[in-house]
Amino acid sequence: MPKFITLAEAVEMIPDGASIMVSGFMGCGNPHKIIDALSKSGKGNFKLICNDGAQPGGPMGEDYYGVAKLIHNRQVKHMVATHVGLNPEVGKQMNEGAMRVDLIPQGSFAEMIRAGGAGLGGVLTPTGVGTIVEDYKDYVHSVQEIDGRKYLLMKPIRADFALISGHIVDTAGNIWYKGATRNFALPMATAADIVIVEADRVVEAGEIEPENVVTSGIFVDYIVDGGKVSG
Amino acid sequence: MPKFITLAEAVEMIPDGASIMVSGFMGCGNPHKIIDALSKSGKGNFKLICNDGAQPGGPMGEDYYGVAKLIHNRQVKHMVATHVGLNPEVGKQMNEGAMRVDLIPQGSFAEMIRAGGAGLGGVLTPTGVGTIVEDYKDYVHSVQEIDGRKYLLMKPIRADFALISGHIVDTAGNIWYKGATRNFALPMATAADIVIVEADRVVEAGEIEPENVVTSGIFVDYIVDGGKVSG
Amino acid sequence: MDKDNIKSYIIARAAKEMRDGDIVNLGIGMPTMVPNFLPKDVKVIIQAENGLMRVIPCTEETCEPIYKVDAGATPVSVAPGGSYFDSCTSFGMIRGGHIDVTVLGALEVDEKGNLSNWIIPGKKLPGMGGAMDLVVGAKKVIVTMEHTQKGEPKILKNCRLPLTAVNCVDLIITEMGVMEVTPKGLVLTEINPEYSVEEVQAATEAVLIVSPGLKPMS
Amino acid sequence: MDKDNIKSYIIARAAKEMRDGDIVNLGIGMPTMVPNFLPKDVKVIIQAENGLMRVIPCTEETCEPIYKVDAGATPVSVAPGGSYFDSCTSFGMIRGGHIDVTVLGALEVDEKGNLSNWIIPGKKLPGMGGAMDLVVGAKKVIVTMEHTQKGEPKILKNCRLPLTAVNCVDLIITEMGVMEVTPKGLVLTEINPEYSVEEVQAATEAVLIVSPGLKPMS
Repeated sequence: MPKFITLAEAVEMIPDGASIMVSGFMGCGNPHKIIDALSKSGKGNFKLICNDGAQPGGPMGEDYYGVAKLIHNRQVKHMVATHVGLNPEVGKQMNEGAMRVDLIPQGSFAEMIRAGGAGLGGVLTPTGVGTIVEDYKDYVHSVQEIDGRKYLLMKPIRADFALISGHIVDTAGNIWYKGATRNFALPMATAADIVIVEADRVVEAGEIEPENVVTSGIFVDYIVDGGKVSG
Repeated sequence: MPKFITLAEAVEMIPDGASIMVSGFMGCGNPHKIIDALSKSGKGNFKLICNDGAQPGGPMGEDYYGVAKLIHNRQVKHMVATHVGLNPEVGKQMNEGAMRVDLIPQGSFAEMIRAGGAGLGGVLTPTGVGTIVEDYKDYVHSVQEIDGRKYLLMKPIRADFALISGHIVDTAGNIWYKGATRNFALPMATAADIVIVEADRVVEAGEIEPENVVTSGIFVDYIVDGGKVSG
Repeated sequence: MDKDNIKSYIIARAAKEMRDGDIVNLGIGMPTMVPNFLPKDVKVIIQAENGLMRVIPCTEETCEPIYKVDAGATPVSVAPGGSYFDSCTSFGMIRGGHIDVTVLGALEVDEKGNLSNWIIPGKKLPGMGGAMDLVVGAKKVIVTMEHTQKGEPKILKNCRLPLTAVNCVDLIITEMGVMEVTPKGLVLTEINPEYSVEEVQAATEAVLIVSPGLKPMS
Repeated sequence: MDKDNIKSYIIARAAKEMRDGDIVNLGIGMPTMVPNFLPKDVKVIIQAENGLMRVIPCTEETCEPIYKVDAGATPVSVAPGGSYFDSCTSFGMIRGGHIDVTVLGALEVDEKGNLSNWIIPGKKLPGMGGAMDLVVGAKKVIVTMEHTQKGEPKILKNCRLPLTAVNCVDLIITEMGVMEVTPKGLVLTEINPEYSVEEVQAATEAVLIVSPGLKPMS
């Protein structure tokens, strides 16, 4: 069974230099309270594995939305993403040499994380064939021809931590996601040594219909109850 | 949008010799009404891609449960499965030379079907390494060593038809599965040229909460309304 | 035509490529306007690669930008029969050939159907996002863009920018005309009556094969 | 001991390997009895590879064999906090190392931890089902079986039947003793007081290394 922890405990758990997967797409599905706390922690040198750098401004007028906070506070030394165009600070810090940015096709990125969590040796995808992605030695094991078609064998991705966001989380750790927030949370919850979910709302085990559980609680190590967070 | 068809129309669509994926595990999740109709059709020479041969007797006292009907009626000339121990007729017909049976590890089987539906070139799994599965030339592309560990590169699996069972299906084809019936239906719905779902109950589009849709309706070509089936 | 009129003209033509029931993924920017130009009898299903099916604009009541945005981070909702799914499922749909059409912009496209639309080295690093998967996986790939960039051709003999994918584009639609990518090269099938074939060719680096059935673009 | 007592004896010992909170997959047959022998302070979460988490026996009210069976086709239900999932997700859990323990039977096991439990060529063709994935993926693999088959050893120097997987077994529990698979070979750590070490060795083809801390099995 997962343990309930405070935001402070979640932050304390994450050391400088950790590799951190964060769910979300342009901020939608980021675990905002954990990220906010982490952005104020003074910790850094993180490897951030996240689809994107979110956005400088949030939809509710937030300054620095989601993971953009970590980037703005220069806590990220290495970013693995698929698209960083909506957060100009990423390109700026990269050009300054302050941040390494590796860009991977989005479908491959999702599937590589899934492979990391599912014990698969890699992902054979036609995506990226004939492009500079072929040269990404850290991510591409080889180019293979199978039955006359070329594929890139992309390596699995894992991390020390996965920080994800769930709308309803039961005490057994089962997660139900609202709207489009589930995006990368599903594979990420399987592919990190420690998985922390920020819950909009916590319910008793059994309150989510077993058929409607999206992420099984067995993947979750810690729950931050976002509805009653304490520092 | 998927079309609504009768059992007779579903059966008519499936020619002799077709390759057919059938969802279910030991009969649980088989589309029973479609299988029953197909078993009475006189058609045969099928390649049946199904986890197992179900069971000679069903839990409600049925004679020949689920796909066991097709096997008993000798409509299957080639079976791709993971376990056939609960239906002795499979081994018998195989020993007679009447049926070819290929057995694949269950996790690989599921993932190979998923790869077939997701445009992946294959599946790199440690499962089967050092076993006779390595010699299954029809299913194993190669043995590869990646970062010091051996993997089998298993080929994708596709079929002409996928016959699956859904508990609630909306008019847009979205499926909600009850209990443990979803098993192989998810990957199979993505990996066949024509997908037919047998619905326990049909509802209007929008009645399944968008977050609780398990199989997106875009994968479904035809719906047999099992609640009001006609011959 | 001014900038806005050019965009509308291009997208109105792209909308005519849609068939009723098509499952469509629309790139950020201009392509998102496609639904506004669909004929009344054509309804398409819009997929957003961040995990939404049957995307529709949201209303004051249904907008929840914290929970529901499309791939361009625009707040949206889903129509009845819509659904949400994770990114692996989404790109399984895309890579697996379950998306009928994708419409997207380009920095460059060439006569082999190669596409460059994700990076200008040293200048612009947005990233490929889902574009590389979309152009490899979708059954039909339509590029919509202005014919030139500051007077320079964008339709080339060979793309010079890093590629998004090789040999992936099926159709190019600009304010000057409609070009099909064929094994023989680019075939100009429709032309904007405001331009002559010579003018279109002059604005194009690749050699255009003029279709014997060349029609006015509409 | 009669057949039933032997089974209970073996499984009671296997149950002691479970830690509170372990996620456990139990093979068909004898292993399914593990939950009946757990200490009161140990609760495990049972996964069934056909897509159930927190499997529990079903009652007259909750049994729905059309919808809910375990991997042995036995009607079951799930406890509060349980869930259902598809086969790809299930084997992602299994292959990905998210299952703490699997307990399963064997036809043969050898001193390298190789396992044969899925086929007797020409005689029996049940198929491997999920076994090959389980023994490769689970963090700990426990084999529970009778020590011999009709007097013939089942614990061999080298498996003769087709393998389920190589070097996968961690612990062997029989009615005669408990054996750990180590790089040096099989170490007998516990022995049923009804037998002498010599008797156990005589029933075993593999050479047993007797642990200096050999304890009575209990």
